[in-house]
Amino acid sequence: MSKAIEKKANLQIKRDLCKGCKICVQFCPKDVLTMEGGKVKIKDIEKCIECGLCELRCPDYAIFLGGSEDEE
Amino acid sequence: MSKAIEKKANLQIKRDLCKGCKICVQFCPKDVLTMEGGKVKIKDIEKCIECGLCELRCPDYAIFLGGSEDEE
Amino acid sequence: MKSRKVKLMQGNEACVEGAIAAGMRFYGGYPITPSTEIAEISAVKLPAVGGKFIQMEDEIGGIAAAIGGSLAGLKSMTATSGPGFSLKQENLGYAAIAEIPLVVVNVQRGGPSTGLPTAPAQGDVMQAKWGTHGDHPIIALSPSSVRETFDVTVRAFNLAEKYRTPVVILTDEVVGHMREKIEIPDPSEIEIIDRKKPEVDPENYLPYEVKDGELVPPMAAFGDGYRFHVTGLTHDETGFPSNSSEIAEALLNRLMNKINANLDDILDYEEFMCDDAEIVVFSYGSTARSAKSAVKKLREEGIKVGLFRPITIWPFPEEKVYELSKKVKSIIVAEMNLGQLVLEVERVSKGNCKVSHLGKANGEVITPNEIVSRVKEVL
Amino acid sequence: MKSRKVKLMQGNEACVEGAIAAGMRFYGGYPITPSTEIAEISAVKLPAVGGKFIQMEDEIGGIAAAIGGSLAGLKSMTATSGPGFSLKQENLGYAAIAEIPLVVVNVQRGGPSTGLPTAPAQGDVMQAKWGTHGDHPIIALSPSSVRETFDVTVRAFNLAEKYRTPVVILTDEVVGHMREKIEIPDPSEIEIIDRKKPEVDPENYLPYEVKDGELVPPMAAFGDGYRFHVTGLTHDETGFPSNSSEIAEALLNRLMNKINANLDDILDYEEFMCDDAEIVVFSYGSTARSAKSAVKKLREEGIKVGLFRPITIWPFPEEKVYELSKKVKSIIVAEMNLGQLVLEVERVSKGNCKVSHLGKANGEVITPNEIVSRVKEVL
Amino acid sequence: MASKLIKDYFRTDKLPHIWCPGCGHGILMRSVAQAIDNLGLDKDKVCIVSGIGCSSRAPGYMDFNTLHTTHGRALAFATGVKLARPELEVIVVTGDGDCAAIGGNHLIHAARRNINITTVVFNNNIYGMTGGQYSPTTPTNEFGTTAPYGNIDKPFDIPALAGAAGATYTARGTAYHAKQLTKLVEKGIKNKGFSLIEGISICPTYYGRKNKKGSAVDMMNWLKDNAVDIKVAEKLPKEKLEGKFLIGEFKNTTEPEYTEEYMKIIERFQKER
Amino acid sequence: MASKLIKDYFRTDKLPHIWCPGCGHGILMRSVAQAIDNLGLDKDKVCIVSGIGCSSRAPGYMDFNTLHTTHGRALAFATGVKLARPELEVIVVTGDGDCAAIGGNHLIHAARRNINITTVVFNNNIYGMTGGQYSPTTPTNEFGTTAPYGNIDKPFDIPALAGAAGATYTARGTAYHAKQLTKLVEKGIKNKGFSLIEGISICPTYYGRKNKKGSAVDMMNWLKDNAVDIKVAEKLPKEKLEGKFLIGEFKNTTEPEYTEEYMKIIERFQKER
Amino acid sequence: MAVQTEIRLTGSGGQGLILAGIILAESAILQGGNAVQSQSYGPEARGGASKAEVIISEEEIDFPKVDKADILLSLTQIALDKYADSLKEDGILVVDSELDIPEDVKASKIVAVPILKTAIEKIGKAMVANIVALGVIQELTNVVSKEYLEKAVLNRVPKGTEELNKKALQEGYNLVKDA
Amino acid sequence: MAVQTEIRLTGSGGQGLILAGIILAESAILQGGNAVQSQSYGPEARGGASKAEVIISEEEIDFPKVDKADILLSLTQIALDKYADSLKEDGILVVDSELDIPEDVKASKIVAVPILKTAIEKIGKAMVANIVALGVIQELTNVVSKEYLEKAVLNRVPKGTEELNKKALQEGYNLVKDA
Ligand SMILES: Cc1ncc(C[n+]2csc(CCOP(=O)(O)OP(=O)(O)O)c2C)c(N)n1
Ligand SMILES: Cc1ncc(C[n+]2csc(CCOP(=O)(O)OP(=O)(O)O)c2C)c(N)n1
Ligand code: SF4
Ligand code: SF4
Ligand code: SF4
Ligand code: SF4
Ligand code: SF4
Ligand code: SF4
Ligand SMILES: [Mg+2]
Ligand SMILES: [Mg+2]
Repeated sequence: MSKAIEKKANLQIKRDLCKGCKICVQFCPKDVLTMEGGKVKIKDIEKCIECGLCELRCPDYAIFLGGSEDEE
Repeated sequence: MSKAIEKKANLQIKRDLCKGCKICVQFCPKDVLTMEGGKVKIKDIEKCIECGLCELRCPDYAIFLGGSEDEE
Repeated sequence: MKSRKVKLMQGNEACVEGAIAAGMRFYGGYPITPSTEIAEISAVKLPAVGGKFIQMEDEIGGIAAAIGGSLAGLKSMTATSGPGFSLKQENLGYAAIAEIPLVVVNVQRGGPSTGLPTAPAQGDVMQAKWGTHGDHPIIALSPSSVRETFDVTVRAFNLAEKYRTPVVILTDEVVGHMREKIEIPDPSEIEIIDRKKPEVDPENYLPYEVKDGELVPPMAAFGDGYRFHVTGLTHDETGFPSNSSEIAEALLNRLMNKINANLDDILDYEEFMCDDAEIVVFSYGSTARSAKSAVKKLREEGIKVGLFRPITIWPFPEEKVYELSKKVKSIIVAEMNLGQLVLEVERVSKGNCKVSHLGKANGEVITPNEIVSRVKEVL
Repeated sequence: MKSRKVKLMQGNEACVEGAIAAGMRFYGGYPITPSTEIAEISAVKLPAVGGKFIQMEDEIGGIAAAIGGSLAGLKSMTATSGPGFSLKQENLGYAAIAEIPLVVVNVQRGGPSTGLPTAPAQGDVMQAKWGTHGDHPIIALSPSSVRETFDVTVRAFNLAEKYRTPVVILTDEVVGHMREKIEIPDPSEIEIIDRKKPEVDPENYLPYEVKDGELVPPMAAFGDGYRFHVTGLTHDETGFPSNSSEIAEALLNRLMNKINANLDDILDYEEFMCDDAEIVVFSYGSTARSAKSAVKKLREEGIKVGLFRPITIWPFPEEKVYELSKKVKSIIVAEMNLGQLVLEVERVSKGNCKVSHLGKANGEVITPNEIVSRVKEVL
Repeated sequence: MASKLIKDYFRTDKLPHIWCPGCGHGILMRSVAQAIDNLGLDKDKVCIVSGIGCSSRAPGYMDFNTLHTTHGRALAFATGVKLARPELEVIVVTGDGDCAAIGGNHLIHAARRNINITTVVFNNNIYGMTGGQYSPTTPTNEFGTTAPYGNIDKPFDIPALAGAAGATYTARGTAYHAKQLTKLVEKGIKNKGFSLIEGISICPTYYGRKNKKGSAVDMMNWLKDNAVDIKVAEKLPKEKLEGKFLIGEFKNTTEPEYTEEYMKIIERFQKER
Repeated sequence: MASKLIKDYFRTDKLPHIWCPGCGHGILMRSVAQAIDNLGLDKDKVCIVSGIGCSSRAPGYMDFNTLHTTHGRALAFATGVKLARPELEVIVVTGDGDCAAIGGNHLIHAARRNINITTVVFNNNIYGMTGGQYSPTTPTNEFGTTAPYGNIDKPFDIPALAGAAGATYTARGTAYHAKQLTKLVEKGIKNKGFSLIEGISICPTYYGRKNKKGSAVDMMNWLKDNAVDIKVAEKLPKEKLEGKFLIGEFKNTTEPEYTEEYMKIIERFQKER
Repeated sequence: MAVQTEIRLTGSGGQGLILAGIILAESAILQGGNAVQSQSYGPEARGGASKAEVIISEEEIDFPKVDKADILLSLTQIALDKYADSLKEDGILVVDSELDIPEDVKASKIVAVPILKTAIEKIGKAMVANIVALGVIQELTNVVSKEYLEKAVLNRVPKGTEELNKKALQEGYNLVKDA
Repeated sequence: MAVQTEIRLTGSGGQGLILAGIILAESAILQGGNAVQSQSYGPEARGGASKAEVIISEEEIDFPKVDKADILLSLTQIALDKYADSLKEDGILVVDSELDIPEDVKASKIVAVPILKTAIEKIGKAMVANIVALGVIQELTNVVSKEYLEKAVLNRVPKGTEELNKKALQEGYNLVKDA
C-alpha cells in the first residue's frame, strides 16, 4: 500500500485511489499536476501553493494536503 | 316520484333529494325558503327573484329554477 | 398487586393496548378502513407513554417510518388493510432482509383492489407470505377474538424482537370492529421480549454476525454509539453489500432458518375436540368462531368433528396438519376467500384424507350453519 | 411474401418486438435493472408505429398509466423487476377486478428487497399470483429463450385481450439479457387477438354484462361514444359499485371462472422425453435450459429422465402434473428460489410420487451438472 | 326530473349521492359540470378520473367517460388516458388526501410535464371517507381523529405547490363562491397544459364536528367571510389579510404541452415514411 | 492512509468507491463530510440515510450511523429515525431520481412537516445507476436512453419545489463550487427544520456521453461557467442570465419544527402525571 | 346455546344505536356475563339504515354476528322494513309507535311505544331516544338488570347529562309498564 | 454436445468485449449456426473485471452460460487472474503479451500476442483491441469463418470506421500467422 503513495512537500497522492479523471490537473491554479499512465502525477511541486483545490475536487480522495499520519 | 316535486312559478324543489342542510334557505337573498320536516319548503314564492343562488349552492340538486320537462 | 381490568373493547383497540403493553413506542401509518382505529387509538395513547405517532403521506411512508423508528431503537408498528398492505410489500421485504423487528397489522377487508372496503375477508393470507418479491422469512399470526388480539399483538412484538423479523398480524373486519369482553392482564403477567443488544464494544460490533449456534444477531440502535450500516442489498455480516454467491446463500439460509429452526417456539394453534374426530374443520380468525359454534352443534348431534385453528398462520403448521390428515377422514377448510390456506392443507396432507374448501369472498361471514351443512355433506 | 428476419437479439428486445408485433401501442414504466432495456427499446420503437411511451415517476404510476392507456383503447404494457413488481401490486389487482387487458413483465432478479440487482432469480413466481390483496384471477407466462420471449409476449397480449385480464410475463435476468438467434416471424404468421368491442348501441351497453355462455364482457374504449364507469370497487354489470353479496359473489366467480373454464386455451407447456421417464425434472424459464441439457446428458447414460416445462405458470397446470405424478417415481423441481412452484407440485401430486426441490437463491444459475447429480442421487 | 344541468350531465338514476347532508362536494361537482356545459364540450370526449375518497366518488354521478381508480393514483391513470387519446378532455376530480397526501407525487409530476389535464381538488381539509383523520391541508392546531392533541403539521398550499412543480394554470375557489369556481374550472379546462383548481369544500360531518365549526351553513359562512379574492387582496393592507385565505387565479402561463410534444415525435416518423 | 477528513469521517476500507472516474458524487460526498466536520458534530449522533442510486451509495462509505433504504424512500425512513430519536442529526443523501422521481412525495411531505432533516440531493440530471434514463431534472430536449428523440418533459427546480412545499432552508451548489456547497450544507444542518440542498453533480458516463458534454473536466467547466450566484444574479440584467442557473441560498426562514412540536405533546402528559 | 340473547338495534345514522349497543353489552359484562357487540360500517351507513348488534350470554360466544334476532328494535320505517324478517319467529319486536308494522311480521310479541316522542317531549332531547329504547328493552326482557344498565349508561354518556339519561331510562321503563 | 464451442472474453470495462462477443455470435448466426451471448452486469462491472461469453454451436444450445471455456481471452491482468482457472484443461488461452501468465494455468495451448500494442501502434486506436482479439481468435480456432466474421464486424461498427476495423481484424490474423 504505502508504495502507492507519492509524497512531496505537503501534497500527497494515493495512486491506487486515483481514477484518472484529470479534474485536479485541470483546476490546479498553478499547473502543478499532470497525468501519467492514466493516473495523476506531480509535475512541479515547487509551484504548489497548497491551496487545496485539488483535494477539494478530487472525486476519489486520491490527492490531498497533509493527511493523517497516525497509521503504521 | 312526481308527487315529491313541488313546483311554484319557476322554482322547483325535489323533496326526495333534499337532505335538509339549510344552505339554500340561509343564502337565499330574498328569504323565500324555509324548512319543514327536515326538508326545504317554499315559504313565500312571491319574493323569489329567480337569482338561482339556491340552485347554485344546493349540494343535492334538490332545488332549481326551470328544469327539464321532457320526462313523462 | 395484580390488576385486571375487565372491559368491553374493540378488536382494533385491543391491538393497540397489546402493542403498548408489549412496548410499542412508535407507530407510522396511513388510515384505511377497517384498520383506521388502530392509527387513531395509537395517536391518542402513544404520547402518554412517551411514544411517537406519525401519520405519513401514504402506506409506503408508514412502514418506512416504522422501520426507521425500529432502527432508532423503538418497538414499532404499522397497520393497514388490503390496498395499503399491497403498497407496503416492498418495504416488508426490506425489513425481512435487513432484519428489522416490526409489527405489521392487516385488518382484512373484501378485495381485490378497493373491493368491498367495509366488509370482512381473509383474502390476504397468501399475500402475507408471498406479497413481496424474492424469498424471505415471515411470521403471520391470526387472532379470533378481541382478547386474543391483545395476546397475539404482544406475541407479535415478542417474536419480532426475538427473531429480528417483520411479523404480520392478520385480523379481519369482524375481529377488528367487534366489541367483546376482555380482561386486560396486569403488566406483570405479560411476558415481554426485547431485542438482544450487542455485548461487544462498538469496535468489535458486526451488525449481522451471529454467535455459534445462534441465528439472530444482536441489534444496536442508531445513536447508541455503534456506527453500523444497514442495506436492503444482500450483505455480509459487516452489513455491507456483497455480490458473493456464498455470502448470499449463507444470508438467505440463515434468514429462513431462524424461523424454520424455531417452529416449536413460533407455532401456535388451538385444537378443539380433535382427539376422536373423523372430520376436522380447519379454520382461523373470525371464521374459526363459526367453526367452533358448528362443531359444538354437531357434537350435540353426536357427530365426531373437531376444529383445528392455527393462530400462527405462517410458518404453516405443516407437521401438525400432516398428523391430522393421517388421523381423520376429511378436513374441511373454512376461510373467507376463494381458496388460500386450503392449498397448504392439501399440500401437506399428501392425499392422506379428503380435503375440501368452504370459502366465501362476497363480503359476508361464513355462518355456523353453513359449516354444519358442509360437514353433514361430507359425512 | 413472408419475410423472416434472422437476428441476434436480447431477450428484453424480443419482448418489445413481440409486444409491438402483438399490437402494443402504449408503454408506461419506470426503469429498473434488469428490465430497463424493455423501457429503453419501447421508447425507441413505439413512436415509429404511432405508439406512446411514457416514463412515469415510479412503478405505481407506470402501471396506472398503462391501465389508463388500455382503457383509452391501446394495447398496453409495463415492465419491471422485483422491487417495482412489489410496487405495482395494488394496481395489478385493480386491473384484475376492473378487467383491464394489460401485460406486466417482471424480469426477475435476486431478492428479497434490493437484494442482488444484477443477478438472475425466479423468486417472484408466487408473488405473481399472490402479491396483490384479495382473491383475483391472474395469468403468468414464463419463457425460456429469446425466441420464446417473443412468442410468449405475443401470447400474453392475446390472452390479456381475450380474457380482459392482466397477464404477467415472468422472465429473468438470464433470459432478459442474453442474446440469442431469433427468427422473427412475418406479421402474417402471427395470430393477433383484439379485445371484443361492444356490438350494441351506447344506450344498451352494460360494460360488465356477458352474453349467455360467455364469461368476458365486450369492452369499449373511452372516447368511443360509450360513456361508461370503471371502478376498483366490487361492481355489478353496469360497472357501478354494489354492496350486494350476491353481486360480489357473481362477479368474483365470473372473474375466476373466465380463467378456470378456459384452461385448455391458456395452459401451455413442453414435455421433453417424459413418455417413459421414471424421474421428471420440473423446471421453467432459464433454469429449464439447464434441465434440458441435464436430461440430454442423463439420457445418453441411459437414465430414464424427462423434463416438464410449464410455459403457463399461472394458472398452474394441475391436471398435467397430477397425471405425471401418477406415472413417475420422482419429480425434481429445479427453480432459482428457495421453494415456490415446488409447493404446487407437492400439492397436486397428492403424495403419488416423491417430490423434491433443487433450489438456489444466491444469484447464480442452476447448472446442468447440479441437476445431473441430483437426479443420480434420487435414482 | 331534475334541473337541466343535472339532467344533461349527471347520471340522475344514481342520485341522491352518498354524500352527507350539507357536504360541499355536491356544490363543487355541480360547478365542474357547469364549466363543461359553459364550454359546450362533447360528453363523449370528456373523461373524468378520480381516486378514492368521498370527493372521488364524484365521477360515478357524472355522465361522461368515468374512471374511479385507486387511492392517490387518479393523475397517473389520467396521464395514461390522455397520452393514449389526446383528443379527450381529461378532468381529474380528487380530494385533499387523494391528491396531496398519497397522490402528491403524481400531482407534482403531472404538473411538471404540463400535460393537458385539469385537476379539481375538493379540499375539505380532512380525510372524509375514512372518518376524519387530518390531511395535508388540515390547518396547524386543528383536530382530526389522528390529531387528538391538535395537528402539528403545516398545511400545503396546493395551488402554490402545483405551480412550483410546473402547472401552467392554478387557482382556488370555494363551495360558497360557486360561480367563480365554475369560471376558474372553465379557464383551467381551456388552458392547454396542466391546470389545478383547488375548490375549498366543507365536511360538516367530520372536519366540522371535530373542530366545532358548526353546521354546514356556518361553514359556508366561514368560507364567505374568510376568502379574499386575490385581486382584492392586492389592494388590502397586510393586517386585513390575517387569518384569511386567497381565492382567484394564481398562475396562468403558456408552456409546451406534453401530448402535443409527443405527437411531434410521432409526426417526425410519419414524415420520414 | 488518507487525508485527515477522509480518515476521520469515511470507512476508508471501502474505498475506492464504486463511482466512475470523474463522477461528481465523490466531490459532493466530501463536502457533506466537510460540513459535518466544520460543525464538529458527534459522529455517533449523526445518521445518514439514502435510497437507491449511484448517489445513494454514499452512506456506505461514510463512518456514521448509515441507512441505505429502498428506492425513493430515504426521507420516509429518515422521518422515522428522526422522530424516534430527535437528538440524532439526520442527513439524507439522495439522487435526482431517488428524491424527485419516485421519492417526490416523501420530499414534499418532509418539507411540509418542517422536520429537522437535512437533505442533500446529488443531482446529475439522469438515472446513473440504471444506465442513463432521463430523470425529472433532465433538461428539456436533452437525451437519455429513454428519451432517444429528446426529452419532452420540463425539469423540476428542486429547491423551489421543496420551498413551496414548506422547507425552511433551500439552496443549490455544485460539484465545482465545492467550498460553497460545504457552507450551504453546514447552514442546512444548522437550520432547525427541513433543509434541502441541491448539489449539481456530473455523470460523465451516462449524462455526459448521451449529451456530448465531453469529459468530466469539460462538465466541471460547464458548471463553472453556467452557475451564477444568486447574489450576483440579482444585480445582473436578464439577458446575462439566459441559459444560466442559480446557486446559493434561496430560502432561510424559521417555523416550528416537527419533532419539537411532538415533544411538546408528550411533555403535556408528563406534566399531568 | 339457547342461553344466548341476540339483539339487533336498527334505525338511522345519527340515532346513537351503536352507543346503545355498547351500553347493553357493557351492562351484561358488568353483570358478570359475556357480550359481543358489532355493527355495520360503510359509506352506505351514512344515509340509509344503520344497525348495531349485541349478543349477551352466560357462556362463551362463538359466532359473533346476529343472524336471527331474539329482540329487534326499529326506530325508523326504512330500518323496520329492511330488518323485520330478521327476527326470530318467537322473538320480540320493539318499534316506535309512529311506524307502520308490516303485515307479515312474525314475532311472539310486538311492542309499539312512542320512543321518539317520549325523548323529545318528556326529556326534551331527540338524542336520548336510544336510551329510552334501552329502558323499553330492559323492562320488557330483563336481558340485563336495571342496576347494571344504569351503571353502564352513566359510564358512557357525556358528563353533565347523567340525570337526563337516567330520566330517559326511567321513561323507557314506564313506556312498558304503562302499556 | 461436444460440437459446442464456449468462449469467454475478459478484460476491463471500456474494452468493448461485449461488442466483441456480439460480433462473434452474429458471425456464427450469419454462417447458419447457433449462438448465445451473455455478459455480467452490475455496478461492479464499472471498475473491475468485465466479461462477455459466447457459445457457438450447430445444434440447439440449452444451458446458455459458459462454465468452463474452450477459449479464454484475457486483456487485463485482473481479468486473467480472476478467470484463468475457468478454462477447460484442453482449452485455448489467448492473452495480451503484456500479462503475466499464472504458473498453474492448465490449457492445451497458450497464445500470448501483443493485442493492445497492435491496436495502438498499428491501427492507432486502443479502442479496436477487441477487433484485433477477434482476428486472433479466428485465426487460431476457425470457430467462425473469416468471411462471416468480417461481415459481422462491418454490421456492428460505427460508420466511417469500417476500414480501420477491417485492418484491425487483419492484424489479428497476422498476429497468429506471424507467431
Ligand atoms: C391505498 C389506500 N390507502 C388508504 C385508503 C383509505 N382511504 C380511502 S379515502 C381516504 C382519504 C380520502 O381523503 P380525501 O381524498 O381528502 O377525500 P374526502 O373523503 O375527504 O373527500 C383514505 C385514507 C385506500 N382506500 N387506499
Ligand atoms: C422500486 C425501484 N425502482 C427502480 C429501481 C431502479 N433504480 C435504481 S437507482 C435508480 C435511479 C437512480 O437515479 P438517481 O437517484 O438520480 O441516482 P444516480 O444513480 O443518478 O446517482 C433506479 C431507477 C429500484 N432499485 N427500485
Ligand atoms: S494544492 Fe493547489 S496548487 Fe497545490 S497541487 Fe493542489 S490545486 Fe495545485
Ligand atoms: S482528481 Fe483525483 S481521481 Fe481525478 S485525476 Fe486527480 S487525483 Fe486522480
Ligand atoms: S332563486 Fe334566488 S330568490 Fe329564488 S328562492 Fe332561489 S335563492 Fe331565493
Ligand atoms: S340546499 Fe338543497 S339539500 Fe340543502 S336544504 Fe336546500 S334543497 Fe335541501
Ligand atoms: S364525510 Fe365529509 S366529505 Fe364525506 S360525504 Fe360526509 S361531509 Fe362530505
Ligand atoms: S454512472 Fe454516472 S452517476 Fe453513476 S457512478 Fe458513473 S458517473 Fe457517477
Ligand atoms: Mg378530504
Ligand atoms: Mg441521478
